[in-house]
Amino acid sequence: MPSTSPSLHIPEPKHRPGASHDFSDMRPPPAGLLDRPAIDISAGQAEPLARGLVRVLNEQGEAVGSWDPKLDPDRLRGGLKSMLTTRAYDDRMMRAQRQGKTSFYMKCTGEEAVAVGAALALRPDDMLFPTYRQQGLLITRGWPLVDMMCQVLSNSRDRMKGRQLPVFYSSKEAGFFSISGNLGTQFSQAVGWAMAAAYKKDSRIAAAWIGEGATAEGDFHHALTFAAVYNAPVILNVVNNQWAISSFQGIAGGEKATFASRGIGFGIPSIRVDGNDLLAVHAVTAWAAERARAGLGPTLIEHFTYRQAAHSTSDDPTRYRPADEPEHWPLGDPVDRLRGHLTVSGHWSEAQHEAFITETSEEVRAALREAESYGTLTDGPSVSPATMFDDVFKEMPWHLRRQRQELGY
Amino acid sequence: MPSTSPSLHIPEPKHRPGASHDFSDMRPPPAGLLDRPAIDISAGQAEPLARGLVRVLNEQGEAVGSWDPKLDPDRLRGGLKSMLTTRAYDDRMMRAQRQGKTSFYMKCTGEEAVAVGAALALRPDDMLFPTYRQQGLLITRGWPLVDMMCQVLSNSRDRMKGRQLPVFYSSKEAGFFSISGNLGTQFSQAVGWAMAAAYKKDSRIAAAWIGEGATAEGDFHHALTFAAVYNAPVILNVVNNQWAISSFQGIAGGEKATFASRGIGFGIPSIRVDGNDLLAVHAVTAWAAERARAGLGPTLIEHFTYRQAAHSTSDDPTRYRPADEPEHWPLGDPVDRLRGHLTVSGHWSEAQHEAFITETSEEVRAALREAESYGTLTDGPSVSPATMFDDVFKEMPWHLRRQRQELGY
Amino acid sequence: MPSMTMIQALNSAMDVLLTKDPDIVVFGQDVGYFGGVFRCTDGLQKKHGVSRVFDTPIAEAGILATAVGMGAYGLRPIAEIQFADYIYPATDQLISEAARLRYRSGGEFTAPIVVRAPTGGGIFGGQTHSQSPEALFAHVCGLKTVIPSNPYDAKGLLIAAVEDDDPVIFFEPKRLYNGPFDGFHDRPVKPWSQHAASEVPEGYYSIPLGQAAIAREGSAVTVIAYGTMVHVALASAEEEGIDAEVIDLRTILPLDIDTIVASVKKTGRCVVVHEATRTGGFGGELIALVQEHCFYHLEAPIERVTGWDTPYPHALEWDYFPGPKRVGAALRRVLEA
Amino acid sequence: MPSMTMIQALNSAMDVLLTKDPDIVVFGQDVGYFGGVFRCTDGLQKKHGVSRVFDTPIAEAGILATAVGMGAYGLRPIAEIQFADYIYPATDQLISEAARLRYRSGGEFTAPIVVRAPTGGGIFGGQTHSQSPEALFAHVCGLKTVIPSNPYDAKGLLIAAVEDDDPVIFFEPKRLYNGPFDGFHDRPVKPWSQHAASEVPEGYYSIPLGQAAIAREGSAVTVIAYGTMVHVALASAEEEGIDAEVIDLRTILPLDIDTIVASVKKTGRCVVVHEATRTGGFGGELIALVQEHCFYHLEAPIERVTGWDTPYPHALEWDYFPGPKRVGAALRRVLEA
Ligand SMILES: Cc1ncc(C[n+]2csc(CCOP(=O)(O)OP(=O)(O)O)c2C)c(N)n1
Ligand SMILES: Cc1ncc(C[n+]2csc(CCOP(=O)(O)OP(=O)(O)O)c2C)c(N)n1
Ligand SMILES: [Mg+2]
Ligand SMILES: [Mg+2]
Repeated sequence: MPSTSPSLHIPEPKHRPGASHDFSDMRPPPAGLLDRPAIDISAGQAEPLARGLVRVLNEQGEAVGSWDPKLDPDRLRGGLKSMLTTRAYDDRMMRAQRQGKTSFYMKCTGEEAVAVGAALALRPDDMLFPTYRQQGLLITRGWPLVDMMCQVLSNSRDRMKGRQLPVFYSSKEAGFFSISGNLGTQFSQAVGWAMAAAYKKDSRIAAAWIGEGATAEGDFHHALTFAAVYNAPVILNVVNNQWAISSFQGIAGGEKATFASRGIGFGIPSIRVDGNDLLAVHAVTAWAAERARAGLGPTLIEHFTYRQAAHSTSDDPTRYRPADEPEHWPLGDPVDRLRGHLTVSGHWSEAQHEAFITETSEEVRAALREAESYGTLTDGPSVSPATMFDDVFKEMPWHLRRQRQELGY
Repeated sequence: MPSTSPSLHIPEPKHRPGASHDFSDMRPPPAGLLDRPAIDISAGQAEPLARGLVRVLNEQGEAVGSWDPKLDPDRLRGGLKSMLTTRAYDDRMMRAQRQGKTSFYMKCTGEEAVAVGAALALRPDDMLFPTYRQQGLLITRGWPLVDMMCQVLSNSRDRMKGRQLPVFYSSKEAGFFSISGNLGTQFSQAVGWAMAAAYKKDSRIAAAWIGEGATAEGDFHHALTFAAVYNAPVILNVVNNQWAISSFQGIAGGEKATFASRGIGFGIPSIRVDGNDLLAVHAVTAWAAERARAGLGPTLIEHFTYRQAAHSTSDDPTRYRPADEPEHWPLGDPVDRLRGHLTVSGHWSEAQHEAFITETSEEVRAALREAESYGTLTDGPSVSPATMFDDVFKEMPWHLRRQRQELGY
Repeated sequence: MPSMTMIQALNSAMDVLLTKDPDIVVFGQDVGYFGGVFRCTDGLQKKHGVSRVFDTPIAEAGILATAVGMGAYGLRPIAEIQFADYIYPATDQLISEAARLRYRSGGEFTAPIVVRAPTGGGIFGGQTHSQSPEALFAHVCGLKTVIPSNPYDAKGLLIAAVEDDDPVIFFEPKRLYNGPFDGFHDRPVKPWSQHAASEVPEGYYSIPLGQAAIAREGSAVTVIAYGTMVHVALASAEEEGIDAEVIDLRTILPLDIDTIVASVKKTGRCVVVHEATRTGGFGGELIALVQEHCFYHLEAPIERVTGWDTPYPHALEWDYFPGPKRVGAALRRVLEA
Repeated sequence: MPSMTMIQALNSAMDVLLTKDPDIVVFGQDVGYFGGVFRCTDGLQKKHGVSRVFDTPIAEAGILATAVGMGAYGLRPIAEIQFADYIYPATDQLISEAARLRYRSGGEFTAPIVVRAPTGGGIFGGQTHSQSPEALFAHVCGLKTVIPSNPYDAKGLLIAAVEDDDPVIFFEPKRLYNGPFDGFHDRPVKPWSQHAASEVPEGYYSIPLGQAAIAREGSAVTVIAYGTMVHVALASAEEEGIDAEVIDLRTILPLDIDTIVASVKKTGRCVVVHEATRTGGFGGELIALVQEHCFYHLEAPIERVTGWDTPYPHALEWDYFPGPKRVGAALRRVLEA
């Protein structure tokens, strides 16, 4: 018995700045340990998957166990390319922010496999309800980097007309729902979209993402409840990257149970997966998608990963966590791990990798050159202030017309 | 595999008016089957308790198994008396509403053991955050019926000054938190209260109640999250009485998993209990209270029971459920079951019971006579309209003073 | 033409819509088999099927999120919130999501949803079944807010709201569900059947959002009202024998400013009436606009008659309700000023 | 006396309060070890302990519910909402619970809580880090709403708010955290150290809620403002060379009506300024009250200068912000009317 009289427990991470990282408590189970069950499994049967960790790539870089999605080398190289592009894009846009070309940026470094693995496993017309850290979805779907950059730069070609904070992308064509600044809201909306698809007997499914921190919002609960009640064809992803700005995952309730276990209590089969293992992410996503498309309803997936970078360009993580934590994350880096796998299985070489990196960074550089030609937040062409009054309503009512005139347009 | 393509599933109860009741799917496990575990059990270990059903009284009325709280006959008779008083009170106040003495009333018929059993197991100064169906808590704590009636009648002695809808009691002295019309809100507030108690190293704990329907609200999720994170000394009770107005519990997510299982996913030990078995309710409440007081944190309890009466005086359940359902609830009636137990164990007789009933109804009648002498909603003394402007703020600001003058006071 | 109560008119509107467009679905607490606690959806599930008219969990934010997701898919959901007092848990989905989706996505995603909710007091519902929170939503850009005052308008406006491509909050004055209540709570209850606006076509018609109606022509003073208060204002004018022009806003956002301005310029005097609490209520906005547009025509301060700045009390309901006596007194004050 | 920024002044207020009263606790997202995303609670956890200044899950409704429960217990919690834009999920706990608890329990239970939230734009935060939702809360009876405009007031008002027995929403204009921003975004940034109101006593003092301040005396026109807009109004008066009287409301509810009325009766003209969207904003209420109390003294229509009725756009922030140019133009119009 840990205590003999009530006292207020405030969760705290093991170490703070000044101390060194310590992941000694974390003993990730070996790859291949958990089996891939039939898709019509019950929530109760899924319990070991929700408490455990599905892993495909072992320490040697081999794909092992029944969860191995057995992707052909081309697809794997495609995944690697998408992850590298995402990383190069992040680095370049972060720099653009530092150069004053925009106000804000958010990287997903270390979490690339979460988005890229899922995008590879879903159909191109499945509907995505992401957070701000799944730019990899758009990139994997081949959405133009230039378009994304125009949004980040809030320039004259920004389809969102400079209205949204950088990285709050939206693309109906890419099946990528408008990102909200209000955490959590997309999670339950995705369930509504999936219910609509089921109502229309559409074979498309929905997938949503939420940070482990934001699982505390009511929207998470509503998503699980409605998805369970109406058996919605939706994949509900929790990205547990250990941090929510400065709060470690214990503040979101991670000390007592995995985030995947939340789903079991609703009767939703749930799985925790090594989010830095693209093969594992792909496999569980494909399993969940198969379930949804077969009319078996929702799946909750917790992606166990690590936010290597700062929360955003406004943040400095060395103020609240050991500076050396990111590089010691026991589950490694998703790019290195996939590269290792391709190398071990003889489908990749150092030279190929170098060429890939050069090519990718050239693509990103060229895209940014083009995007900047359409302006940046601070320079060059920009949207007209008159557009500020559009799209509040489909048709502009008199009071907005009058306000636009007041502004001089 | 139940289905091969997504389609919108809308949960429906097995039978509707016109058809007869059908509880054939429900096979309650025998009393005494589940063992009472140590209080420092983990959530995972509690899983069978959350899926199962803790029962103490068997079909013969005997108390069996390790959950038997072994209450002495006096306490049991006290419990019976509280349940009978609650029932008599409900009947009388319902009649008062029908007679036009107030606008509204809500009975808890069939669920008396849920409140009475808990009140017997808690300390008198533990803090209660109830819904509108736990009048049994106040009655068991010996709070004057006259005071409760004055609230229901919105009369001159109503401590809430006629402001609140009938049955929205509040008593700081009785440790009974002001009932809110907004479902769910009290559940997370109770956690805040418990956190405060823990912060002050107070040995009092909090207990909260919520209907199974209202568990869908975000407040339920926030309560579980905050209770788990801060290890709050709180007992979180879900009263699953099968109905939320006209919606059966499947609409709240009861088709797929028990409501108690929700807690397991947060790492909260959780139990489902036969809510019509006062001994079982007492036992699990006492267990949870012991846990909380020992600093072991929250417990979630689902009380499996049945709402025998209409939702409220505004409702007619024969419009949406078989008329004969209530009398066929497989877990019986809580009053009958406790009476049976007392009888079987030789502590009760038919004559004693009759006397109890006569006495109780006389007490209720006398109380109502007194309460009515202070007025009813439609007749006799009432609060002054001037009081309407009090208690919006501690001190009345100018605009309210002015409005009071406008009204002529 | 059949005579309908407001409940029947709303039911008829949804029936017509469900019949016309398979992309319309109706959901909310108790709206399915049971037909809603006020019976507005009575019979619709039976007629149109369980997957088109169905019950939801008790989670207003979940209901709204479902509507937003369905709207983004391309459906036109009608969501019921059981009482306007219970809309608060859904505020974020309404304000941050439904209202802003078109704007923030550059017009790519929209939320063509309607949120129906019974509003107002007069049924001894106490503070949690009597509120009128319309001002909160009128302050949110991207939402339209409609409040009908009679069966004919209710049906026509609900159809227009559902066909509108923007999110609409549709507040139904619950005290008007069964009859045209004029605030004289001690007089016999009147049924809709005795009121002209209860003649409601069975089929399809719509009333454009954003257009007020002149409920009574007059030249002495303009009364701006909506919902239940339209009937109270009319009764006050009759009782006091004052030649008031009573404007029924019907839609509070977008507002029909032209009708208001024309009337106040004509009468030179104005009283604003609403049941919601006074401070920060929509009356403030109306007064601001009137004085802005009609300053030089105004002959007296604009008065407000409203609910008091307290919760809606149960037993003192009729002391709280801004009834014809209070409206009448304001009319007299404004005329005498 | 030390010179403090608004952040330091708020930090000092909480430090003083935590030291004085063991029943005060501070919590919110990232407020603990890290000290808050705007650093307002920097160092407080270290000094006062983890159980007095701590992080919370990301659930604004949960945070408010915790505060209400703690308040009912007898503590005096100070809860931080990371941005005012994220207060919406907590609306129900604020409006239905905190604001009504005293009333509905006949005074037995109370919620003596303070909710701090950064408000307003000017930092390129886009629509979800720039909102000014004060009007929503001013419409709710039972809540007090405070918006300081400088370090000295911020500290004194926060202390008063925490000592107040009613729930208080305390909006902190984030653009003023580090300097007295007057709306000239293209001019060099000024630090608080050059402003008189940055002289803040280290110890305890409080400023009563409900009292406005005259930020500038004048006789030609009254400008009613609060938060950032006080500085904009002052700058406009200077730039235009107009003898404006600028009222800094400090508390918008309860409102200091006497100061407003005295000023408008003196000047006969009035401009209301706020950063929030116009329609349904608190400006409407102010205008309604001014015309009600000062009708016969008014020589021109009261003007509003406000944020437009659109979400706060990222790139067009300065076209949205009601800066000194727009306020100046309104002042001229009102004087020329
Ligand atoms: C409703 C709401 N509350 C607070 C915030 C402020 N905020 C932005 S990101 C963030 C942390 C989110 O953490 P997590 O959900 O773990 O996602 P991650 O950043 O790790 O991807 C917070 C608190 C917000 N955007 N919305
Ligand atoms: C936030 C909110 N939404 C809706 C309602 C309307 N309402 C009152 S009681 C009720 C049903 C509650 O069912 P349940 O939680 O199962 O409790 P029970 O009545 O069975 O005790 C509903 C929907 C409400 N009071 N508050
Ligand atoms: Mg995170
Ligand atoms: Mg129930």
